[in-house]
Amino acid sequence: MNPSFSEKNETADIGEFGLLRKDFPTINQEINEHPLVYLDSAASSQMPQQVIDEISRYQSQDHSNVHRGIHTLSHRATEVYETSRQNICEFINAKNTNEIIFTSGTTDSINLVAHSYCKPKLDPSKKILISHLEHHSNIVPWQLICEQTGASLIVAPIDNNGQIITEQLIGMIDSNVVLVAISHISNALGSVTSLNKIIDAAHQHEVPVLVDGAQAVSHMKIDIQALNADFYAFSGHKMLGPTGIGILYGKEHLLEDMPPYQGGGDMILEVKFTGTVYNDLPYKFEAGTPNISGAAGLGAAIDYLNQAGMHNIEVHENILLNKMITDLQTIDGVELIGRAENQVAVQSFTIKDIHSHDIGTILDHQGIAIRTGHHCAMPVMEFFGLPGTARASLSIYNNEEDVDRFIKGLDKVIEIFA
Amino acid sequence: MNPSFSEKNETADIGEFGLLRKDFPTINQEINEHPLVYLDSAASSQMPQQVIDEISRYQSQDHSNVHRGIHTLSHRATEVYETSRQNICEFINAKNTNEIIFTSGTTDSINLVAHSYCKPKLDPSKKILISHLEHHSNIVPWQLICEQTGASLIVAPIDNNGQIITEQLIGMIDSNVVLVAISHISNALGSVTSLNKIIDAAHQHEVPVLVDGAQAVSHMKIDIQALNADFYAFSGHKMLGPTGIGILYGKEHLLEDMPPYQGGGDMILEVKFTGTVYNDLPYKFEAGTPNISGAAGLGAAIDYLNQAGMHNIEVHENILLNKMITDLQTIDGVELIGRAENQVAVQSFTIKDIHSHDIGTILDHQGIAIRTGHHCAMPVMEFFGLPGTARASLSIYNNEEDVDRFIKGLDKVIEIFA
Amino acid sequence: MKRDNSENKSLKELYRQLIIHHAKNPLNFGKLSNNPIRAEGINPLCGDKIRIYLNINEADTIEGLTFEGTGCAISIASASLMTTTLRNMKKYQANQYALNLISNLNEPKSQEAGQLMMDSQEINALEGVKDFPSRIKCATLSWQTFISALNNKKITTTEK
Amino acid sequence: MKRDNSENKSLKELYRQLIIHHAKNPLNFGKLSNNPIRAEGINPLCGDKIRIYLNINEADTIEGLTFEGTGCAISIASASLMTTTLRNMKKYQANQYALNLISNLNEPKSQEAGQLMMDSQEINALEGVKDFPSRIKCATLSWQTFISALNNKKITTTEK
Ligand SMILES: Cc1ncc(COP(=O)(O)O)c(C=O)c1O
Ligand SMILES: Cc1ncc(COP(=O)(O)O)c(C=O)c1O
Repeated sequence: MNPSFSEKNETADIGEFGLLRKDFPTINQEINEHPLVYLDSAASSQMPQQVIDEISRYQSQDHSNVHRGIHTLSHRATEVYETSRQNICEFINAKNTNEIIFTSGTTDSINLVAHSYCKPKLDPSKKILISHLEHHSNIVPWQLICEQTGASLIVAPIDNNGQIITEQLIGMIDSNVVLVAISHISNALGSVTSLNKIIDAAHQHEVPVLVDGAQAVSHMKIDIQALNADFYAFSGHKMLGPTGIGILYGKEHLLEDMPPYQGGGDMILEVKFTGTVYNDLPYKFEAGTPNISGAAGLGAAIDYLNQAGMHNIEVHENILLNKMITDLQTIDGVELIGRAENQVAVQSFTIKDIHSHDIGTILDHQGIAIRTGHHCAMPVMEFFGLPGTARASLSIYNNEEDVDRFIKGLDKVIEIFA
Repeated sequence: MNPSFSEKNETADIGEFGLLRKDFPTINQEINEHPLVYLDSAASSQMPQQVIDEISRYQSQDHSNVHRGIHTLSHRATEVYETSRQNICEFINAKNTNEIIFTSGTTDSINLVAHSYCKPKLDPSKKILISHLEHHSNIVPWQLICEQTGASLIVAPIDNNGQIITEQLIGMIDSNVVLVAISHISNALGSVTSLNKIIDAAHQHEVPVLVDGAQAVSHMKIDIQALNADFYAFSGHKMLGPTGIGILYGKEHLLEDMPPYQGGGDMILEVKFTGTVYNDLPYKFEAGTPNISGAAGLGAAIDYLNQAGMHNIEVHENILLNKMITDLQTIDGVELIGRAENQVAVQSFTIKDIHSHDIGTILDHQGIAIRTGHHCAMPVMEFFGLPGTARASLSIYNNEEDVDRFIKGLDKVIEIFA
Repeated sequence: MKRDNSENKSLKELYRQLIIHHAKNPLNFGKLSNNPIRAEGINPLCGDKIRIYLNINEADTIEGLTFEGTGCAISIASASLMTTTLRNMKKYQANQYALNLISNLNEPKSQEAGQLMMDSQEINALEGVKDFPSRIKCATLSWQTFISALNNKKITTTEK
Repeated sequence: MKRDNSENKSLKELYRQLIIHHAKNPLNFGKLSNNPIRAEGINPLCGDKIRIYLNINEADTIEGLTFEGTGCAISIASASLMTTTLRNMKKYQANQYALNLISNLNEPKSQEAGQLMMDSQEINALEGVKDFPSRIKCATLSWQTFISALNNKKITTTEK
């Protein structure tokens, strides 16, 4: 389970960090006859061999259904599943495992809160407050329940640098706001939200805050108790783990009071046609057979991140992001979209008169993977009056050479359209 | 992707089928110092190496996010995901892939239908019809939406053999029934439902039928068009595939008319704060990043089942079930629970004066894994006046020796309590 | 076959004669009159269900303690042993005893031969579950339910 | 470096001068007056959006055909080529032509050198997408939207 570099080091050392890269088989391949440069981790990160192996190991040695069996494999599967929960609990410093709900991903986590926490509280006098910076997964669930109940979805504005205007957002909070739902880091622009101020202000009005942490967990240390968010949602596949697994963190007293979301096995203590007794936390929200191998993989991903050290990762990625921004600015016709004061692991940009899609294809042809288009954040694109952007995003396994290859690749793009 | 036996054979040959067993690494291990006898496939089946390898392969070579990227890995991941959908479509003979929705499992599939199809149609005059034989996953979602809307959940009775009393169920169908929701095969007893009669009768009243197929898909050939079910729900982990992935089949015209369930990325064409345009089928129901590696694994599991041949599997398991039933009846104090005319792959039983939990422990100690307790079907247990049963269930990899070891294991149980 | 000995040994530890005996003939099985305190314990793993009835007198002594329910040999025997052990204890003593037992059963087996888990020979018969992690909850269910009853919690589950 | 040749070749096939030219200077870009038939095509992959305006006269001939929207070089060039190609065709001819083109673009590249995909040299400039599976949708978007317009479907998506 050890990343392939020698030991936990408090100051990041890019040289040593570079060794991590060989843990990632997907990264170490040729694409279109070039060694891959993967700059699309904001869409989905790659898994280290340790995670892939742990999933195979679980599936070939320990698999069975959880919670419901007394035979050895069922016991082992339950251990794997609950150990992963414990791991996640410690990783974000939650108070206890009752606060850690396994879901299928960030989207599922947010929908759970929308239906179980918010919807019963909504009527036409009530509001849900989001920002203009959100991913569709933190917009559409609120639109759906607002439509169903007549409540209003209100949207805090962003500035030209692509940052939430914190004061304006805070000014929109009043006691008719049922929930503030905002991203920790924008997936389209990398902007970091000023969560402390917003959460404090919301709590002064006794309004809880859901944080969409999909883009944050693999890039910075999350201390959920210090942050004091009421709900925090994230996905395994954006933090070196597998797809199909995610987490909803919720404060225990809030989760306690919420009705179940989905019905099924495991979330009940007793089923009778005259009435059903729901299970305790966290099981009340985990209906049906869970994604056990996904939990195993997510647990292994967290072990990996812990070994690498979240502080080291932050420093490493920050150095690369700064280099990337500096280098991008040397290219004629490149415009950076999103210049937040506090920006993490992501840079969006356009090139004059060249559509982002064409940029993507020409880079891909050189083995360089970036994302192009609206990044599931159409309102952000609309704000900037763009059909889409090109976006390069970083993770633990990227290195300076990746940035150099990327910048050189852009030269070819411009050459073709010259 | 070939199972390890020579070729597709029309008549099952237990000898040759026995060779399949070596494809399953979980099965080929010692538990409590005995070679494992796994008789808990109804809770979760084991994966052949081919499935485990395909998941690893996908994760180490092709992983990226689907649908949203133009670079090579994103294209490959989308191919893997959509090829799996095509595979599933053919496996159950659906009309086209618009009818195949990826979910996280049977429970999720049923909840989707409950919320998107049924709930908008419910009021206190309306009813949902289930049977007394259902798994909690096909009870609790209906209880939840009936509570929320004032509709009634009505329950068709079962007989002493553990079979739905088809005529009585049919007699309960009228035009106020919004949906009939029944299992294809009972997980607690193995009873096969007379779906043809029930579906015909329901359709005469223009009532659609949801079939919980969790226990059926890996044991018999499903031809969904011949069956004419309106919805059909199943789970990857009960058909040699991984956890965290499942399917909702729905007739296209029904799915077309249903509002989305969860909101998020991928299920929309366009998001504006003034209104959102939903994506076409099947994407309308697939919010967020899907379980891509799970889909890869499920696709490989279907390849495996196809290679083995569903007919062969049926014959093989039937021979073993008959042997098991015959042998169980030779043991003093054993009572078979559930003696349906048409029974598949599962036998529940009790032993006089010995609690099922103790049976389970003593068998586990001999390396024999069975399930004990209520099997997430408490109403069935209540019907038989039992706190639980012991349940042995079969799959493709079981053989006669497994049944022999199991029967011998029960002798020891009786010896200890003598 | 060669394994039969060690295997039988730990199975025999689990299903000691005393346990089988209590399971087949549980003591203090039934309801209490006099409007007792009640609590229900559920082990969703296997559907075991235990109801505890409890009377505490003015001197804070457990005067009456019975149970009802269905369960495996371990949970029934454990409940039977619980009623005989805790009856006549002071409330705080009984609470402490139950907590100790639960925590002891969740600890690994003592390596030192002859060292007793609790001071009662009978109660120590429960120690056999330590080789059977999935059965520890069966042994602790009634004790946990007892603690819940003291704390006026109506339903307890071992599912954690 | 050794790879630069083959690599440039297929990229140059995709971005032929004709394509770049049409992308930079699209023909028939704009609205139609006279209450035309409209349809919108979306490629959710990249957010490309094309609106088609279409007039059909009494003789069932495509009289007017323009487009608007944003998109990559391939989708804009393809739309531009579509408008010039289909204008003045009979409705059924145009429909058939569009269907053919879409199906041809989705087929593997012909092995025989010199064999033409369609009979128009210009249209065959689109063939370069065949080496770029993820870009085929860009090339077919406007044609699909055209078919939708003929069939009175208002919104089309390539997401399949
Ligand atoms: C008949 C039946 N229905 C539904 C389910 C629920 O399936 P899952 O737990 O995979 O959602 C199961 C299995 O647990 C089952 O056997
Ligand atoms: C900020 C943000 N929120 C939510 C999501 C949705 O996550 P998922 O698709 O894993 O449900 C994503 C990623 O797609 C994201 O970047």
